[in-house]
Amino acid sequence: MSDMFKVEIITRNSTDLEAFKMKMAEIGVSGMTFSHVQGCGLEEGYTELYRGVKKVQNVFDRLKIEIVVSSVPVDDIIKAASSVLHTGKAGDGKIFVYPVQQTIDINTGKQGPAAL
Amino acid sequence: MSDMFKVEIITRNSTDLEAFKMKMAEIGVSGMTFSHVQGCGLEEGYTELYRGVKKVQNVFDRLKIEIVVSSVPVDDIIKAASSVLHTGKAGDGKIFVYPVQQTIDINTGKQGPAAL
Amino acid sequence: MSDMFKVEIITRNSTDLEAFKMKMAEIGVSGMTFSHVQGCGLEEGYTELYRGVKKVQNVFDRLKIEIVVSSVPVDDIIKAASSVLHTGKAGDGKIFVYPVQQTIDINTGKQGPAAL
Amino acid sequence: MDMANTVFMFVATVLVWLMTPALALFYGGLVRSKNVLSTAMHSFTTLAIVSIIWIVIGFSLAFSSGNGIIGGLDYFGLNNVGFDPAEGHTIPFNLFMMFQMTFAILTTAIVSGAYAERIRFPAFILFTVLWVLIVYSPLAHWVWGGGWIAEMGALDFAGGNVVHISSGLAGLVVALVIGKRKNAGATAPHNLIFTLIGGVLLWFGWFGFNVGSELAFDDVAMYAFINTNTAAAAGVLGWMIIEWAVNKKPTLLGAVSGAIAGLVAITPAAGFVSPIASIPIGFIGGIVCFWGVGWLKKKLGYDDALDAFGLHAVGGTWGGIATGLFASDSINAIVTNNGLFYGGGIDLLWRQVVAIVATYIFVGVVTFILISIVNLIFKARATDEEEAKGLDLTMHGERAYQD
Amino acid sequence: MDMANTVFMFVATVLVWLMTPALALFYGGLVRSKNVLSTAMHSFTTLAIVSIIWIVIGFSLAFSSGNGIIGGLDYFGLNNVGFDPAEGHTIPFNLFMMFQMTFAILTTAIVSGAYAERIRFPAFILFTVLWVLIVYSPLAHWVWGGGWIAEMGALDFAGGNVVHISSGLAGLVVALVIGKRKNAGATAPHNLIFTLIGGVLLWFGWFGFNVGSELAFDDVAMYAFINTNTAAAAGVLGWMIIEWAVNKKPTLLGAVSGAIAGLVAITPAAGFVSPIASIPIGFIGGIVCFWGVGWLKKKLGYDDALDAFGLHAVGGTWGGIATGLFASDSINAIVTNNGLFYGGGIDLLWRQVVAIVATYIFVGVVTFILISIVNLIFKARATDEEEAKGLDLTMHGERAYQD
Amino acid sequence: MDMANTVFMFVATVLVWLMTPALALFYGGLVRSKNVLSTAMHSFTTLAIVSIIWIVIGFSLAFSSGNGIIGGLDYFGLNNVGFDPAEGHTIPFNLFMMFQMTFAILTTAIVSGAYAERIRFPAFILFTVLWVLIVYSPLAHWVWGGGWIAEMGALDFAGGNVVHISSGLAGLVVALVIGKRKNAGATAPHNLIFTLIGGVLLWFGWFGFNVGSELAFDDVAMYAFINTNTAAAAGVLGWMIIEWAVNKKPTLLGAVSGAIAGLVAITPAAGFVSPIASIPIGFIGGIVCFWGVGWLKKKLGYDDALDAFGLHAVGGTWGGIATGLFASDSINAIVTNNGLFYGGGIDLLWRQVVAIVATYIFVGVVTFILISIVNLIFKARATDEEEAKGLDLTMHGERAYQD
Ligand SMILES: Nc1ncnc2c1ncn2[C@@H]1O[C@H](COP(=O)(O)OP(=O)(O)O)[C@@H](O)[C@H]1O
Ligand SMILES: Nc1ncnc2c1ncn2[C@@H]1O[C@H](COP(=O)(O)OP(=O)(O)O)[C@@H](O)[C@H]1O
Ligand SMILES: Nc1ncnc2c1ncn2[C@@H]1O[C@H](COP(=O)(O)OP(=O)(O)O)[C@@H](O)[C@H]1O
Repeated sequence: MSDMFKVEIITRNSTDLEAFKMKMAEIGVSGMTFSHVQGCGLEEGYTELYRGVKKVQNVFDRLKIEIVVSSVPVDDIIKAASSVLHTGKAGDGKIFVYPVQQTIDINTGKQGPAAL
Repeated sequence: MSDMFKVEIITRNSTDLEAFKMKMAEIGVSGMTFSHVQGCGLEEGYTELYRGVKKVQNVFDRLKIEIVVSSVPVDDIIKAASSVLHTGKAGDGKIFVYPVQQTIDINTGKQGPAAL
Repeated sequence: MSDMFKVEIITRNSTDLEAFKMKMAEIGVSGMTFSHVQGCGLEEGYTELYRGVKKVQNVFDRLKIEIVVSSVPVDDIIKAASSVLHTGKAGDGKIFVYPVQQTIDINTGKQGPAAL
Repeated sequence: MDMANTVFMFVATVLVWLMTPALALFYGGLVRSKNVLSTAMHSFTTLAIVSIIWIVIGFSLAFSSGNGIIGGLDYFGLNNVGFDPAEGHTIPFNLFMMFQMTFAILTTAIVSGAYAERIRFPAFILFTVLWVLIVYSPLAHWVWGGGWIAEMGALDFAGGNVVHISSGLAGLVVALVIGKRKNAGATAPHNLIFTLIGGVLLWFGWFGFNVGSELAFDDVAMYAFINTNTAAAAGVLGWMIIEWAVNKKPTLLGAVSGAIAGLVAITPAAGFVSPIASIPIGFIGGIVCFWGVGWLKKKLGYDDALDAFGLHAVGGTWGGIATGLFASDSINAIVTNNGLFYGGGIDLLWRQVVAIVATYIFVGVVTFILISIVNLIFKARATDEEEAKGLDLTMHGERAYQD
Repeated sequence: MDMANTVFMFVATVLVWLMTPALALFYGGLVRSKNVLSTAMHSFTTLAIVSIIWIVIGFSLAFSSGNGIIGGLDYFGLNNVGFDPAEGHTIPFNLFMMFQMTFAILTTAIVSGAYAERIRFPAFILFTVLWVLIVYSPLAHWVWGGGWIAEMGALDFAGGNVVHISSGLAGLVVALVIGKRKNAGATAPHNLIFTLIGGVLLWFGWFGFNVGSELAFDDVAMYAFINTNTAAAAGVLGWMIIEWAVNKKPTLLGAVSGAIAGLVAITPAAGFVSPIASIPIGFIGGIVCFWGVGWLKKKLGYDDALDAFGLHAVGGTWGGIATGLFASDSINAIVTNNGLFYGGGIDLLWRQVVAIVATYIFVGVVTFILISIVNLIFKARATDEEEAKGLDLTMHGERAYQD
Repeated sequence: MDMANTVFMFVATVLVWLMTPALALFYGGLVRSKNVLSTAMHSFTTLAIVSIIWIVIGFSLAFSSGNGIIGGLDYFGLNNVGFDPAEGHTIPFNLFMMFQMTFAILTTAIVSGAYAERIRFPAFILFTVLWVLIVYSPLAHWVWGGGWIAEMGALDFAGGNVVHISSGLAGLVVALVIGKRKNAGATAPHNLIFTLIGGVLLWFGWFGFNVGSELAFDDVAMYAFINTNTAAAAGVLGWMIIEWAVNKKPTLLGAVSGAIAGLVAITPAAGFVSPIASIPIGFIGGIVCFWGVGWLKKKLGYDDALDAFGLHAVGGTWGGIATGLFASDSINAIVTNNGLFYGGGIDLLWRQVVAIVATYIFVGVVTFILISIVNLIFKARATDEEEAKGLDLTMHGERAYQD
């Protein structure tokens, strides 16, 4: 049970999802979850103007990808993800890895790594 | 402190939220957080067509439910949630459990399990 | 690696983001992620009416803020966040702290605390 | 032929034409986002289908002489429908045909509000084709085509019976037959701004609907114009005030619904009553429809999703009665028997009630038969899964909103 | 009576009618999503309220003879307002009444842009009722009802003073009295497409507004038609170019605002100037309004939320002055004294300035008194919590958008 | 001068005017949300730019006598363009000028659908200015200004060649020159309700477009009115049925596209064919355009983003041919040579084909030269980063939707 992890990737929201999913499927990832988030980090902001009202935007639309894995080594995912997402410009994003205690598949009732 | 957990449920977004909340209230859960996410897993995709442009959809709208608990045994939640959400079809979703280090209630300043 | 944490704050969505970011910048937080979530907790619900159809709303729009840190002590963040977000009314929100296993910066490839 | 009247009727026709797309928006905003395309499709497809049916045969069934019950085939395929005015008209006969087409389209589209969010598309199409031919055309014949209601002396200026009672009641019947939506009590409009756009375009188009029903721009048309706007405004106030009193908050949806209620109420009366009379007609229209969509619907427990019955049949019924109360020969010389409040006794009121009851019975019975037949051919009701996923995806393979 | 003119004025009237719903969208798109219903309600409710007030008493106060300051009660409840044309008119008098109604509605609705996102609904209603009676009706009387501004010989073709300066300034006064929104400097329009829809429908309706102000379709009406479109187009270009130069990017909001600026600027001049003259009028209109909503507003520090002042009062003032510069008797024989650039000296210009100044003083003072009174009866300003949660939920118990 | 016709043409003109804003919505809904403002800007700015160009010089180039290829400068700055009707007309000449202006605007705006989501704004502006002067004005001259196509005896009632083929083909050429969008195959409309609103307003405005092209309200105008609505309805059914058969689901986008297809197809034929003939014209219009946007586009591999070619050029070509098949002198005495199906042999059909081919060649070649020149002056294609971030932010510094 201690060998399950959540890999959380926060990256550009213009990422080509299809390519990303393909890459993940290659290394055996079966499921993942996406959410639209907003982030601020190192990428520089810009200004929007609405009838003279300046709105400084340093919060960007980002894509969050969550993948819980056990059998697939976390490092493989990191490597694969980095290779797809790396552009070398500010805004490429971050990967965070968290420990996962337990996993259950609601449909089958399976628990632990088997549920993934 | 080591006895707090986050139970994260990713399920159909057509879930009857009222029923779910009721069930949780029964077993003593006082708060929870919902978000709209998208996921891909085992459920099969389908095709949308816009003026001849095929858009294969294998990413589905999902509901993510997060519940941080300590006193309520995690197993109770899992059982309760499974009972409400199980339909026996692909797409029922997954439950992930994470360890939580600390909890603070901003309003009262209470910490740890007492903050829940 | 064991000294990285994610601080997750769930608070009112009318929070003044600029003020919050300023405060965080002061104590050295370099990046953070926001998402729009919905939550139910202690704050009381209200009723909406659409042509006689009652819709009881006890789920509120909330803002989730996620900050992964290592060098900045988690307590500083909690203190700073509480000071900005505290109003003393139900709905101020909660802070949850999670352990983080690993962090990678996709752009530079840096790992661990250095990636933050 | 009067060319100024002709140009006026062209304007009136395109204004009424716009009401059906407006309805697509009005209804579309009221459903959940997963059903907005399906709901809009109901109005939009009705526009296409009835446009064709009308020139092929519908107009003939409604307006060629035939007998007291239904017209004949004299105008089949627009045969004998030319530029020369009909007797007593001052506008081209084929323009009259187009004006009437827009009524047929709109009426048929209104029905679809009742069964939104749960009907299957093939059943919808078949029902629409049958209903416009077998319910609408005869009814139009009775009132406007020289049929028995016209003979009887009941008054219906712009279609309280033909358009509003008939569509609202038909909606209710279909809603009863195909049953409630799952979760009907927990739905909320997904985009009230679309509903607002639709609502104001309906009001806008109603100027063509009511004023154009005079078929000429004369003093009666001007009364109809003033009354239409006044009753709509009074309907807004009526609904808003009662809602404020009962529910503690005046809503935008209520205000827009009140406008529609006022407009429905004035429809049969528009060219027969004074502007001052149109204030209570609209105001009470707002109140009775508030009662119709709130109390009555809850009490009887049917799921008329977008309140076709609560707005159109309830408001149209009140409007028909109000005509029997407020009609006055000082407004329109066609009124041979003043309304109750204008010294004419209950004579007119009585005829109004007979016309209304006849419409209820005819439309109720025939619509029930039609939807039952449709239900045998295509299953009308969406499956649970289709309903849960939404009709946009399951019937049309599209989603309305994306990044 | 001229029937072609009558049909034309019916069209013009419904076009102007549409401008108030258009304003609901134009304004609604510009606020945050939590206030869109509240903002739309301001325009929509004004439509309902003023429609009733106008036929009961407003029209009488503005247009019955009375004295130089205010009309009398001859037309109370539409008494004496029939189908027969007024002296010098070729259209039904009650159609003229309806046409004028749409102006009263629109003007009153424009005001609401200034205090959006923070006014309480009951205060809004009371203010609206008072303002249309005590500010708008007298002002309309002065200019169009035979009052002193008309007497003095100032020119205002379609309502630069009556409609735009008066509403813009009134908005500014109310905005000053009820104070700034929290966070006023960090808001952004929640849906610019709604603003676009509203903006183009305003432009569309303005064809009725300006062209219809001739009350007949003649050569002056044609000038008004061409000038209206030309000035709007020039306003788009003016705003876009200055914005591009100053802010480095031309925005859609700027382009739409420029159209409105050009339209406001041409309003008082539409039937008095040549199409070629309408290019600089519109173009400069775009530029001065860009300056009004950008520089002036920031400098003076008021929170005119949706720029009622910056667009309508600033643009209207420029338009009034421009009329004194460009008016020419070769366009309209009514011009007895050409504008400065057409060899008429500063005579006309001077009268224009007097009319404008008088409007500023009258509207400024009376509006200040009215809103102060309203504020005593109902607290006008929303509480901090109401403002934070949004007026849609707290005033109307609804949300505009859901799943 | 006929005042009823004049009022009618004012109505027609404002209806056609509305089509360009409608196009902004129709197109705006079809792109991704990050490009909606940019896409709407294309139509909206075209409205402003062409409005000014037209009164300064465009109208003169198209309609003053000149030679068979292009007009002269007689009408420069609206010189000699007054209220008096032109020979053979019954409406003011400057109203005719305004009516034609709306055509020039719309045609130029349609082009922009092809290169949406990837053109840089300065290049767009320069291209628009050049195109309306160098492609549209001469072409309008050929067909309506007394040029060689009119001489030759080809029929084009409301602008199949001038408006639809020319804009659609120009779009294709520009799309080919600036290349495909990244990810073109994975885009989906971000808001189909905006597309629906735009689509129905296009249909609505088309009543002004086709009926107004008669320049008077007579029996031919009535045919055009009936045919316009009928063909649109038939187009809906045609597209829906073929789509249902081929793709298994009938979509709302398909239904709306079918309406446009039917309308494009009937445009050149509207005043020459019978209502019954307009059914196959519209129905087949729906089918060929379905084929155009589905099969043809995929086959040839160009990225005509919003199907300017697939709808307007394909539909317009079919409409031109259909005119050669169905035109009949029993509908319009102007038809000297009946269509193939009405006993006139292939004579008319042949002329139709010549006119179409000439239009293709002229528009194709000149547009190619123009966009190539523009590309030398300003880079037309957005950079990869601009495209990825979206044109709204990178060209206009705004976002359409916020909280
Ligand atoms: N310390 C952090 N905690 C939480 N989220 C973060 C943190 N740092 C960055 N992020 C998220 O990652 C996104 C990408 O970070 P950014 O600094 O812009 O990219 P990069 O570092 O690759 O240039 C940010 O927009 C933010 O959402
Ligand atoms: N390994 C995973 N990591 C993260 N999220 C996952 C993972 N597997 C599944 N999910 C999420 O759970 C949702 C439901 O999974 P799915 O496989 O469709 O359901 P089921 O397995 O019950 O049929 C997915 O749409 C996805 O959002
Ligand atoms: N046990 C919990 N698990 C997950 N989220 C929670 C939990 N308790 C509260 N929340 C989230 O925090 C938000 C604020 O909680 P609430 O009880 O309303 O505030 P407070 O306790 O400060 O009055 C809730 O809306 C919910 O989203």
